[in-house]
Amino acid sequence: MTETLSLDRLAGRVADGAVLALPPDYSFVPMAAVRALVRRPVRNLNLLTVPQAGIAADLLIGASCVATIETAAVSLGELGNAPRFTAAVEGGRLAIRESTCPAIHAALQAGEKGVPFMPLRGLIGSDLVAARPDWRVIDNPLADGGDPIVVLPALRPDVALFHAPFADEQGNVWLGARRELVTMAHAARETLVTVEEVRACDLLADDALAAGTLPALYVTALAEAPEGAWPLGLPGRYEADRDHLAEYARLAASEEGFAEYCAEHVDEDVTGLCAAE
Amino acid sequence: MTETLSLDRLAGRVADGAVLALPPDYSFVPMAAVRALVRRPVRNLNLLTVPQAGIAADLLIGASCVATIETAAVSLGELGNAPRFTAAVEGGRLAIRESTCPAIHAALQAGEKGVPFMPLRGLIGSDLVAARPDWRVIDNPLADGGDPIVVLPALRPDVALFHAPFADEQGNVWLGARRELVTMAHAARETLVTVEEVRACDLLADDALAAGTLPALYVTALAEAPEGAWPLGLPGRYEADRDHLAEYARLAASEEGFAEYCAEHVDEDVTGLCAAE
Amino acid sequence: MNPDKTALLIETIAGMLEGLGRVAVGASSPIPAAAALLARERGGGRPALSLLGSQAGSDMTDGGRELFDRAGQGRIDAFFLGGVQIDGGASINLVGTGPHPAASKRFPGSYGSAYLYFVVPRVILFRIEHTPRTLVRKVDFVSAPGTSPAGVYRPGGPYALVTGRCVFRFAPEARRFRLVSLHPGHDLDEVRTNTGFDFDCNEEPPVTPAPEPETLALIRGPVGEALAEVYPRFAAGLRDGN
Amino acid sequence: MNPDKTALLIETIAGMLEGLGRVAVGASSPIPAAAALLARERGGGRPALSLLGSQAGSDMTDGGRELFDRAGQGRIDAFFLGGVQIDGGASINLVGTGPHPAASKRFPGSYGSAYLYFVVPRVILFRIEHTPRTLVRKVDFVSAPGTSPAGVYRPGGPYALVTGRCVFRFAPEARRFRLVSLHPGHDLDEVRTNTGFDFDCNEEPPVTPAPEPETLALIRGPVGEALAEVYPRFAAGLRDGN
Repeated sequence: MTETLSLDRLAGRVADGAVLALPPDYSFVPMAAVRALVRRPVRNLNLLTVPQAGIAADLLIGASCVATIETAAVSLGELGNAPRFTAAVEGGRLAIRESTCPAIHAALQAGEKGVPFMPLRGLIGSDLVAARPDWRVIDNPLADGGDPIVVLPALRPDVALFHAPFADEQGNVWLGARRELVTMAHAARETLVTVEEVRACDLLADDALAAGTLPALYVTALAEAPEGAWPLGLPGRYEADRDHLAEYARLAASEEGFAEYCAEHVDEDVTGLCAAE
Repeated sequence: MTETLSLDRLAGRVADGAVLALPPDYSFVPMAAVRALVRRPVRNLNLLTVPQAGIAADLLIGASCVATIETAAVSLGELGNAPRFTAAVEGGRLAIRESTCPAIHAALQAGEKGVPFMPLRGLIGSDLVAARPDWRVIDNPLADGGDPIVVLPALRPDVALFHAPFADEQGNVWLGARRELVTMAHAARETLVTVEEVRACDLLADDALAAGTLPALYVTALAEAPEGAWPLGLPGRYEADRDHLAEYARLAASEEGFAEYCAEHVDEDVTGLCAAE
Repeated sequence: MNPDKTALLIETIAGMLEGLGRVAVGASSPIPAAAALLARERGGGRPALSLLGSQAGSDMTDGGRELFDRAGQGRIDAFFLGGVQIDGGASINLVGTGPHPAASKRFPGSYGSAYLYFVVPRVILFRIEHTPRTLVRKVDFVSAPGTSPAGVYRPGGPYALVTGRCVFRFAPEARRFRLVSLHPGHDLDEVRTNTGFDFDCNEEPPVTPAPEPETLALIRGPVGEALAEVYPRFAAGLRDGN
Repeated sequence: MNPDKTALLIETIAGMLEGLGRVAVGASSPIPAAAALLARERGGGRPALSLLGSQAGSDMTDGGRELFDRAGQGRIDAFFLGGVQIDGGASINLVGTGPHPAASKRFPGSYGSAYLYFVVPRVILFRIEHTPRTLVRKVDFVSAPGTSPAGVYRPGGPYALVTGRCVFRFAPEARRFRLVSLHPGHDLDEVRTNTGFDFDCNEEPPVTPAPEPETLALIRGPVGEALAEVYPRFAAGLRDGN
């Protein structure tokens, strides 16, 4: 059964040292929950970005919550490189498992299907292959030799965490066409979701909504977090707060600035939700 | 660009000898198009049932349209075995590529991803493996030996054919949660779709509908075919015509009865749509 | 089948599902579906169910592969399989009798058995017809084997075989069935005569317990109601007690 | 960048997309996106486009993997890649400079390049900064190699490299770039000085043709309008001609 928790309790469900899967900036990013993780603070996370990440990963890295990251890219997009990620890698303080977008998607599909690996074209000759001893180049077993192909081990994150527009009271979560989150949840051992609101309805009973619904089976726990993607946008609901993101980029350029940013925007629960429990 | 054709023209797009993928009876079965294929008549089809089939496959087999079938099962469900399929296999007139539901899904996902194969657990020790020389048992390349696993070659059907509740004028097709059809269309070289109706809207512009929409990119051609799943039902729209299906089961038990059924229900286009072109 | 026998089978299977987290039931399986609904009714919502072929009972939104993916993820604790033939090693045949591929008698095909039998921890075999034709020494075609050699990935496999005459449990170490109870009105000689394979058993096997009145009330009430969407005629029979 | 140069680059890239069926453009790529829109405008709807990061311009409904799956299916004819470093063999580096993993300068990461570069037939490399720092003899980290040994599945690869100074085409047999035109105001010596790798070229390379007035009108009109959803500031600049 899906539990409904306060935001801070939800964040409490992410164990120190967990493999934590997070969505990309164009998807449904759980920023309120990420701030709650920083406040806690969670430690030694092994982040998996699906397939890339932005401010969410940068914030966790800057706050010393992250031990390793598996990613195709971390960036603030038009606002430039992710400053805390960049500093941590350049300073040798963050172990990075280099990947590429389709490899992360394919490895999660392997996790979703319960198979130990997934083949993927491309990759051969990239230094990624050398950087990933867990990837193997094999001979395509269905060819007559001479057709090398990479196989990727399945990914099964301990926790998938994302934000969604709404859920119903049974714990079914509406994700629309954001199916990378569906795969993430299928592959993960536990899935924690923040939502703008819980609605009194049955998402699976409506043909149109069911098509974009993650069934409650996969949802370990839910928390309400209005504007939970802020300062990122929630496509179709609200726009990104570009001024705030620019302020983050400016402040996070230095360690002191990052501390200042956290003091102002992270250390206090601006949503007030944990107090409401 | 997606073309809009008459039903018979759409059926004309399925070449003799094509590998034709069809949905299972619980999904969106293109019965009107199947009757049009029998009328044509198409010949030497290599059917791929995704993953099983019922009356659609039985009709094509009974009408001598099918050379081979790759399937996890063909059955009329509560109405018993599929009589023309059964007779054709027992009479040695139909070459059968035995499969199992998840193998067909996984091999289509390989086709969808452009990888040459997909691994799948289970299967080992089943006579399916012996019956499928194109499947291989390999040692899991990520284990240290002693972990046998089957790899299945990718499936890329020449044509995927199904029926859907509606499409928009751009050729986007709404499939709801029937995602086996999405994978089928992604994996297929061409996709032909009949719909209850074409609506003047943009399915991709609506968040809720987009989640269940197959983009026009994958849709080679469309035809309107109201009640195009009859005598099967279209979930959420109309129920199966159980009396008619029972009549089919009764008549198709013999070759003569099958001919009688076709004369009455297939040989004439009961929808009248081809005349309307 | 008489209503007492139907209720007995539902009760027997429901007992095997107690305490599980999630049970899936394939299409065209009214008795297993009723048993799963009964178990859920008694368990206060547990096990959760996925009923294939049901709109209201299905919570799948990722297409036909989702059941198999869930099973691969370890999210399905029990499933049901039948068999044109079932043998003493719990291998099942859903394809046909006689030499393959030119079967002397063809059946629909293996469905998902060749996979689910390996990955679902508790697979319950269910076949009402209990004759030497259905329960054979060795199946003509192995849709899915009952056991696998060491080294083959197999978290799942056969748990029990429920027929119209008796209940067998499968002993994976011995790779044999053991008769655990005879349905009321059936005896061991009759079962031996009608079973094509050897099996273990006590000299005086107990009788399969008949359902209590409270259970019958549940079957006629909420179970029948929930079943009506997918199996209207079967559910009507349950509720009328016939 | 001055508006003439922007329009020149848009025109140059658009010319490479003519006649193709479908072009995809990654996020944060306003000039390639404008070029793709221009090509579509001239081609009467062809090539079809998928603009990542755009709601209106994206027709993906299968999540983040769909772009890659489409490319694997052969449904994407052209794509754009950049590079912190690009070398003379068309290998690209999006990861960082200096020894890996303790990069002296870290960049975001390889994104989808290590895959798309292999399967998209016409990959256009685009990097405005044309200096010995960006165009190097050999990249420090190969995010994606420019060419592959025989036997490696590779229906795709580099087609051209467009910079702020010139246009190179890639010759797969020679595994080298060939300079095909110099942008107005740039000369060969300057390009040689600013390019860290050897390349082929004629003695007097032609000048990259500037867009015709009709093209400029399209860029300021429908192209700018379509671009405004994803790149509002860039589109405003286009429409004002600055």
